[in-house]
Amino acid sequence: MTTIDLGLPGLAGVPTFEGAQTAKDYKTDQEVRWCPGCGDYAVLAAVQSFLPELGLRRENIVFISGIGCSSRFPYYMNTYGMHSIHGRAPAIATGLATSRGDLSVWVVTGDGDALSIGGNHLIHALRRNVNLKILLFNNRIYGLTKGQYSPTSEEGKVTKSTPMGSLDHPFNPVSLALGAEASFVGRALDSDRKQLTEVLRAAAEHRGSALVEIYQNCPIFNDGAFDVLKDAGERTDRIIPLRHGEPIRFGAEGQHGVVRDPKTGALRVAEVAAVGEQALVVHDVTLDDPSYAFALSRLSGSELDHTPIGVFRSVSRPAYDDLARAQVAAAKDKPADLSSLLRGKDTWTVLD
Amino acid sequence: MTTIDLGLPGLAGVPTFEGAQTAKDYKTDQEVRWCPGCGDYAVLAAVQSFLPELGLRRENIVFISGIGCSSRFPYYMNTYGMHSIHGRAPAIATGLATSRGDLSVWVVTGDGDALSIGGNHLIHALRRNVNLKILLFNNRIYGLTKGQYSPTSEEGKVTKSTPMGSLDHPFNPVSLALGAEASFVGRALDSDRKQLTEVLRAAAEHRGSALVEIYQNCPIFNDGAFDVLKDAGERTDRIIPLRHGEPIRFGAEGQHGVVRDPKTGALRVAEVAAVGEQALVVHDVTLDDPSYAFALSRLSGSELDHTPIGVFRSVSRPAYDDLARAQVAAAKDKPADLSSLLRGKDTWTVLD
Amino acid sequence: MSIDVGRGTRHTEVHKMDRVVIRFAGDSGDGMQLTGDRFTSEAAAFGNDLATLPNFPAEIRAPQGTLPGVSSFQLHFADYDILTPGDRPDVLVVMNPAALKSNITDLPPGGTLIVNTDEFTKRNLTRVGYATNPLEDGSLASYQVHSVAMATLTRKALEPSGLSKKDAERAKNMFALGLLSWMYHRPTEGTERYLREKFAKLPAIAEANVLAFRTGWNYGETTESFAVTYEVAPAKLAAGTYRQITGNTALAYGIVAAGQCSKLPVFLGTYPITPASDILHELAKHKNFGVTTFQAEDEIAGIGAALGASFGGALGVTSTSGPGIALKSETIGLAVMTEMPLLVLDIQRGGPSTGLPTKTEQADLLQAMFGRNGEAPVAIVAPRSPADCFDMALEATRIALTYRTPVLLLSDGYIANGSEPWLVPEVENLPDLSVRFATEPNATDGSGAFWPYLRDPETLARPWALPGTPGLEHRIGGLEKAENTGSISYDPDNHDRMVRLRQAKVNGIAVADAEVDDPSGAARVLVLGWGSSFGPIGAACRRVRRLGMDIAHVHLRNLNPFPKNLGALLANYDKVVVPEMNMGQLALLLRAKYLVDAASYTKVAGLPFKAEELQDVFAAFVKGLDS
Amino acid sequence: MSIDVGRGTRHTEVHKMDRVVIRFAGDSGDGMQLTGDRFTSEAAAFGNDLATLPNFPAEIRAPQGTLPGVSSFQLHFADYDILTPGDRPDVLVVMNPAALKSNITDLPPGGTLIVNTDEFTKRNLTRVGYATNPLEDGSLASYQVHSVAMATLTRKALEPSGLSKKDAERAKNMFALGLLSWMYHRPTEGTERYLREKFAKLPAIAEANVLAFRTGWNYGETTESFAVTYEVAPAKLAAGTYRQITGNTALAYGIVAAGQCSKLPVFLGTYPITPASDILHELAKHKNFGVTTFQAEDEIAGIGAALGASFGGALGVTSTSGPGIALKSETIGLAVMTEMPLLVLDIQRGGPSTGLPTKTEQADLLQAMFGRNGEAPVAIVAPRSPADCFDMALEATRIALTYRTPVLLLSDGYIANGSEPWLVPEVENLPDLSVRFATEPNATDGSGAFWPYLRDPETLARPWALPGTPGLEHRIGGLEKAENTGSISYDPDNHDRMVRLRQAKVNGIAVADAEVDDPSGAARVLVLGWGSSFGPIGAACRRVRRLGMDIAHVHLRNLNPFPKNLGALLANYDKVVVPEMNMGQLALLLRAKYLVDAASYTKVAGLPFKAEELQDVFAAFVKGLDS
Ligand SMILES: Cc1ncc(C[n+]2csc(CCOP(=O)(O)OP(=O)(O)O)c2C)c(N)n1
Ligand SMILES: Cc1ncc(C[n+]2csc(CCOP(=O)(O)OP(=O)(O)O)c2C)c(N)n1
Ligand code: SF4
Ligand code: SF4
Ligand SMILES: [Mg+2]
Ligand SMILES: [Mg+2]
Repeated sequence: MTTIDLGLPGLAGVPTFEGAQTAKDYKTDQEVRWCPGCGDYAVLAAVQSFLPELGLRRENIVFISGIGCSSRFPYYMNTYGMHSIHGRAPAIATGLATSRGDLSVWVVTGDGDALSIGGNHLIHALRRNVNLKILLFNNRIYGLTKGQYSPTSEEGKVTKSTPMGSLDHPFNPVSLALGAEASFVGRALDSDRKQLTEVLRAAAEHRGSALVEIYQNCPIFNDGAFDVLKDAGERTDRIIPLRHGEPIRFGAEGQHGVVRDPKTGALRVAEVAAVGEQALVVHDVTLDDPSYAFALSRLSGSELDHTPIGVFRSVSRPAYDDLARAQVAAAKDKPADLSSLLRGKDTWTVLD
Repeated sequence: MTTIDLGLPGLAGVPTFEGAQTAKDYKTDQEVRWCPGCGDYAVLAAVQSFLPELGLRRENIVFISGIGCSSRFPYYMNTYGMHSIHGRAPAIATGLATSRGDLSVWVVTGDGDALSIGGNHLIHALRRNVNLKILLFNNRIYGLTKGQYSPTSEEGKVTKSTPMGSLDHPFNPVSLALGAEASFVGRALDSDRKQLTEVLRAAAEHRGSALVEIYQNCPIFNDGAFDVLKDAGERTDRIIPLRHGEPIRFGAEGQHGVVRDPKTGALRVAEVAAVGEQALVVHDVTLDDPSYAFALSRLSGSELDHTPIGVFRSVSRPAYDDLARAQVAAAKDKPADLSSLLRGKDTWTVLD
Repeated sequence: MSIDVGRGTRHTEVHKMDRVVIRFAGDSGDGMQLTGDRFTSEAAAFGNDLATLPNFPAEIRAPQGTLPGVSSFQLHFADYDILTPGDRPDVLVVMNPAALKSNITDLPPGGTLIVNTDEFTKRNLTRVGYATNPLEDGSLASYQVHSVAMATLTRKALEPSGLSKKDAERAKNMFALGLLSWMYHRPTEGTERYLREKFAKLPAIAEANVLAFRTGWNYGETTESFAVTYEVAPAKLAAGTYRQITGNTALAYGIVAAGQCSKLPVFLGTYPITPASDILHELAKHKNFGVTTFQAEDEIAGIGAALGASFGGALGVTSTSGPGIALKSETIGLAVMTEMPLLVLDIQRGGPSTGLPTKTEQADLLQAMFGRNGEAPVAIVAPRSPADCFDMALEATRIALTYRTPVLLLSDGYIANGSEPWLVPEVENLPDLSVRFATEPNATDGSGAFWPYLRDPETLARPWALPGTPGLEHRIGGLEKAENTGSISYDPDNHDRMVRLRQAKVNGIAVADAEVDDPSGAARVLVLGWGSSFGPIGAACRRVRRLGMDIAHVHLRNLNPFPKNLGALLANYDKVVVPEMNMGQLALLLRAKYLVDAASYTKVAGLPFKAEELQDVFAAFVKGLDS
Repeated sequence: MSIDVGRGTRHTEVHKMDRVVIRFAGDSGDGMQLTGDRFTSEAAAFGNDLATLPNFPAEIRAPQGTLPGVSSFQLHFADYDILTPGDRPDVLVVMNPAALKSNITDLPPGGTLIVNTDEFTKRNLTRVGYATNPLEDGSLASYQVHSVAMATLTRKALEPSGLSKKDAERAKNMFALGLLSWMYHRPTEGTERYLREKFAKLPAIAEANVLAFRTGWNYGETTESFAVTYEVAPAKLAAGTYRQITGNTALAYGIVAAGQCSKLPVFLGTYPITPASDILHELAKHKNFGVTTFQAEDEIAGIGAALGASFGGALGVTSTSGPGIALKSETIGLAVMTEMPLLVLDIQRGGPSTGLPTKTEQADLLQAMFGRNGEAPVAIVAPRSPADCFDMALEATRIALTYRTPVLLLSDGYIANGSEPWLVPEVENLPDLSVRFATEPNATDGSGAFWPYLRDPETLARPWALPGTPGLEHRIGGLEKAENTGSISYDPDNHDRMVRLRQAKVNGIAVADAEVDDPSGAARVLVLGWGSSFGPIGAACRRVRRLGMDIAHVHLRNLNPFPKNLGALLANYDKVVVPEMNMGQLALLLRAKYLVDAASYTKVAGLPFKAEELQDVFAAFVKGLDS
């Protein structure tokens, strides 16, 4: 059986495992060292329990991370792994994925790692569409260095490095990724295992770069950053679950919906009762033009008032590493005669 | 007279010059060393002839560049200047602009400089909205290093480093900037002095980061990359001039126009005769939500079939450097008593 | 409620001691750093000389109760001037089995061990690999063990407060502090005041902590388990006003002072990294001194922004550690070429690569010297103790501004987080560092042009002309510059000349002569150190001398250029020993420059040298010569 | 049309010479590099030994006719084995006044000067600062001047071709080549074939160039202005098949060969930068050898991707120059910590900072040694000539794969662009570099685990276990690793041990002994060099010997570790002289390690040493000892 048979084109070429696997197979003997209550635990558990479902050979999976609390992730995964350099995981993973088509390569990174020091490698991996699954743990703070604001922190944030409040306008990671030509972008919540697993599965199925932003609570330095998305009272009025092919509506009774402003093309939230069901935007992850997904990403600013969760975009576009391997394979039609390469065209001979 | 009186909020704080200035005042005695026919000449001439109109004190203008052919620019400008490091000009300029509110700081960069090695500094400068005018000379090639493909080169490009054709999907600089929260984005053509000057002036007037992508011909390594936008026969059917407040139409007789796909919100080109004038999208640079500008940026891919030219977006948002200076100024309400700082709260005294 | 905790009432034996080393060790969540800090403040307020050594894990909060999660704080206080936080504790306070396990080997036989017994449960013991309870199996027989159920006692004392069990037990570190304060006759008002200020917004928590603190004090006073208390008299230090200060704070204050002394705005462009981040945190508080702090997207942008600010006439500063310097090297090269003042603060940590972020090392010296492409000389200075960071910040600024050059300042994790009493300087006595900017054209060919690379004949510095100055418009950059005019030049001879001029400028920096500590004047062995090993080396030399041997000590603060008298000085001794927390980096430079057969003694264990260990090494060298 | 250009018919005097140095100089747009290349090929085909030195501006195409726009190509060919492209030309060909102005001072009195007069217009002369026409004002009297209206003659000859005037005149470089080919009896078929191939798609241009070439040849043959032609006989080189090769091509071929010899796919991750880009360009052509080239977004990503590929079992390679190494240092540190094979090719150029991108220098040695945080030793090798790049690529690969370490290879702009004849190796004779990957658990504690840091007792290398190997799943990274198991370890003693192990591994790399060139065996002065100065130093030593003095020469190719016999070798001589194109970097290492009072002779002018200059320096040292 191959990953194609499994319906996972994103993992084409990666050998599958015939036996049964459980989450335990993916755990290492290393003690997990995050703070009590850290959202990273939930993500780790989700990944460890979801990976066996993919049915891959464990030894053909590689986790590559940068530096940060979240970047400790590989130590806890009983696969191959590298805890590399702050911000550089996408670059290292690009080299690995390009030279080895038989591996499933995952990148684990934080909001500082991916968007501050590592911003450039991230956007280039996305535009190249290298076959990487990038899990961006966004806790909107630098955890490991003890609480400075990050590129996703809200404006005015008081932290150790900004006692009078931060001044930078934050990135919206989904918008940034779409601006960088990403072929797959999703968002998930650390605390919602089911939804997180769904997005991870969709990412795994995608061939090319898949960026998954995971809102992750840091109880020590930014506690409750996403509480409004978890609070039973507020949750339903804030979270907009995205389901491909369905009109976008949410709220306890599905009373809210997303409509397009005909004048500007921007999306906004409206009451279904007021606008009518047929006015709702139907979610479509497959649109080639990323303008729709981009508009969707603008529904939520850093205030989290209306926050789409799920897959924003998933379109098919050749993956860099596939193309690179294809070029090498095509070139092999030419014989690799080292001797004639070294000689070249212009030689002369000196006789004894 | 101040720059505010001049209607240039973007240059608030920069001292103005009372006498008359000409382009000549902005020329240095250094021999211009670009290749014959290089598009950089035209941009230099445009900048030198447009700057005097701003009426600033020449000594309060600074040009900071990275490395590349285009980055030689500062040597030819009789202002202060720095030809710095490949990709790092936005970072250096950020420090200068933040510590000196009385300077007009311009960044000159290339597609490799800004989008390859310097991509991260660029997107961070844009999100911070530092008061910088960034001129990105996009010739879709690495000129200075003699012709490797760049992050804006079209897919499949055969260059010295890609004899079998390049594999990377290019960036669309306008989309990328919008994804990075840019408050001002424009595009211009090296050969159209008038339009280029218009966009430059709008950039100068803008407070915050202004990115201007300038399509620039490199006759040596990528000759004719933008010929279709210059060719008298094709030009009018390809260039979409953007004029704030006006319906977007183009073509020799204004026969083409831009309309919105009601199903996806994406923009596309249509024949005015077929869709009717009232269906045309009215250009608005001031929309707070960047979704519209983003959709506009997607009209042209790297094939240049339909290429909007002009200002895509120009919205007002606090500039990082203004905020930073304001914080320092506000803090100065607290007396700066060094002696009491050094002593702190817990001292003890040893007597002789 | 009013318990007089300031004075003992029970009669206990009082031992007078000249010095004591205490180590608090517990879980990262147990507040050991705070406890140590407070005890330090009490000792300082009492007038002892002191030195401290915090030691904490790289994880924010490793799983509770595990070995990697142990955090400790060691402090040495004395009635005379001391140099190190002590090799080994006299008293070890442990809050849990993990802390016991990872610290007990440092406690010498006969040492005092105070244990919070509440955490010694079967589960916790097994977790760290104890098969049996060491409190019961006799394995601690060689120590004076005091078992105290600190958590229980604290919880009980706080029952009336209505705090939850968990919250109440969290105050057990204050119990420990109270107990130790009693044992060592420390003043207590400061701590109570401190707690009330710290928890001003949570008065219930404040009072609970105060109460826990008093409970600990009273426990010592009323139970009979502690037969002895100790007194360490105030130290006889030079007259003046003192405060306790860590290296990073002193460095930040030094930068603030440098801004004031030079009358320049300060611009810090940086990116967080352990153990340098606190410099950013501290400087961010002092915007009222005209200090701008910019948390950049990475180290490259941080130094880039600092250089941009320097171009505009600010005192540009950047701070980092570990791999951060590698990222900054390209821009340091640009600063060398453009000859602009720039301070680069490197708080060295264990390497290579990510290495040991929270441990100390002095292995960046050769990187500081040589870590750039081409011939790119920079000035290098290194503080030798926490308080010295202040002076070295001013020294680095003097060099940068006078010579228009980047200066690398090499601190390290030990100095950065360690603290010592600091004789607070009088502001009037700080040096004048003010700068003369260029205001006029200066060409010597009568052209009336401005030559940005015309040098000051004495310092070889080039003029600093600020944007905004009419008539001095000029362009600088990373390509080789023609002498004087500063135009781009590909001329071979010009390049050779400029390479030599840049080198000569740095070589010619005026620095103070090195001073020798050789009380007898009869030493044949010279110990040469730099940076944070000042304390242990100095302490070891004292010990060696106490053994009746002669030994000289020179501690370098200027590492590039070296003091002019160094060569002559080295020649005075029969043997030169260079102890370093690296593989012999200073030794390499000395050997190359002076062809002196300097012997390296190296240890790269992430911890400062112990005076004991160095004493043996030095004594062996002295004896080796004598025999 | 059939002109026999292969043989002269007019009777001219033929001088036999053993060596000639020719320099072609013109505007960047004049095709001087191509002209030089072709003449080189002709000389090579004829069997001369040769060496070349291209020299071109940093601008792509500086404004026409200006001094900065001058491009030149010097070539030395001889009937014996030579070592350098020659100090000064015997024949200088100049295509315009700028070329004359910037090159004439190198031509010794009596030298031959061939001038394209067409460009000597008033305007062009003024532009470069000639007040009068040097062809007319007598200032060139000490040279043998040949004025030839090359452009005019070419244009006239091509009139029938129907090419535009401009296109026709562009072929004037081929006229110059034809003329010189005639003067030196060079074979011409190769050039004609080459032109027809190069312009295969533009046959009109091809024929025009061939015609221009023949016209130049015929001009020499038929006009009487050239009374003498010269003959330089083929050199007596070792038997075998030769080709001409530049350093960058040889390096690229070496990498391809390394992939074949190790049976590993090659992965080059890189970012363009002068003068390293050609390695990328060359390797990109050889995908059929299993070579993947990745043009990354920057240097950091380039080396990162290479390291990622190494992790996956490829031969990871990265290439750069100048500030590129600074950017790669953090990742080199990670490779040191993770102990993975990685080749880092540094084509050194003039620094610091952007410096002089198209000029040569050897000033990155200390950066290669020390440019990383912490103790991060790497192996360093340096080719000594263009052809040696091939061997050194294999040597670097051997070290990287055997010892699982990053290896820095230091080439430079001179070697990279210069060319020489290369005795093409037989593929069968290339070394076997194949690797044994780990396939089984290896723990020595019976646990059946895989220990990624268990070392080979001989090499100290750790196992290389590839993703995809079942049972060997493991994690590596930049934090300090526990010995053997490779788990994260903050243990002080473990850190000290690992630092020393990493150092010991690099120190223990087996490298070939240094060989001394001391024909008489009586030398008292040893000249020690490294890298591209091999040619000039060797040539200078020959000259010194010809003057009757003894001198020894050792040229290092392994710079870290040094050959084991080096210390003993240095001790054999009374004086050691180290010529370097930097401020004395190797000298510093030698002085520090061996305490030898090595004398530095340095020149940092962006150009290789001249044998003449070194001869004087060396002779002075020899005489200094004798007196
Ligand atoms: C080159 C470099 N710069 C800085 C650091 C310090 N550092 C480590 S992680 C980090 C940021 C962590 O934030 P994030 O990526 O959001 O991860 P989190 O800890 O929040 O999961 C920083 C600044 C480093 N290790 N290396
Ligand atoms: C750190 C570093 N890496 C690489 C280079 C080499 N380099 C100089 S300019 C350039 C790219 C130039 O392309 P672009 O920015 O598009 O400018 P253009 O020359 O096309 O105007 C490169 C790769 C360098 N100077 N510094
Ligand atoms: S600091 Fe925050 S992100 Fe880091 S481990 Fe602790 S809770 Fe998690
Ligand atoms: S190479 Fe291209 S971009 Fe560079 S100067 Fe020449 S024409 Fe202009
Ligand atoms: Mg984070
Ligand atoms: Mg370009």
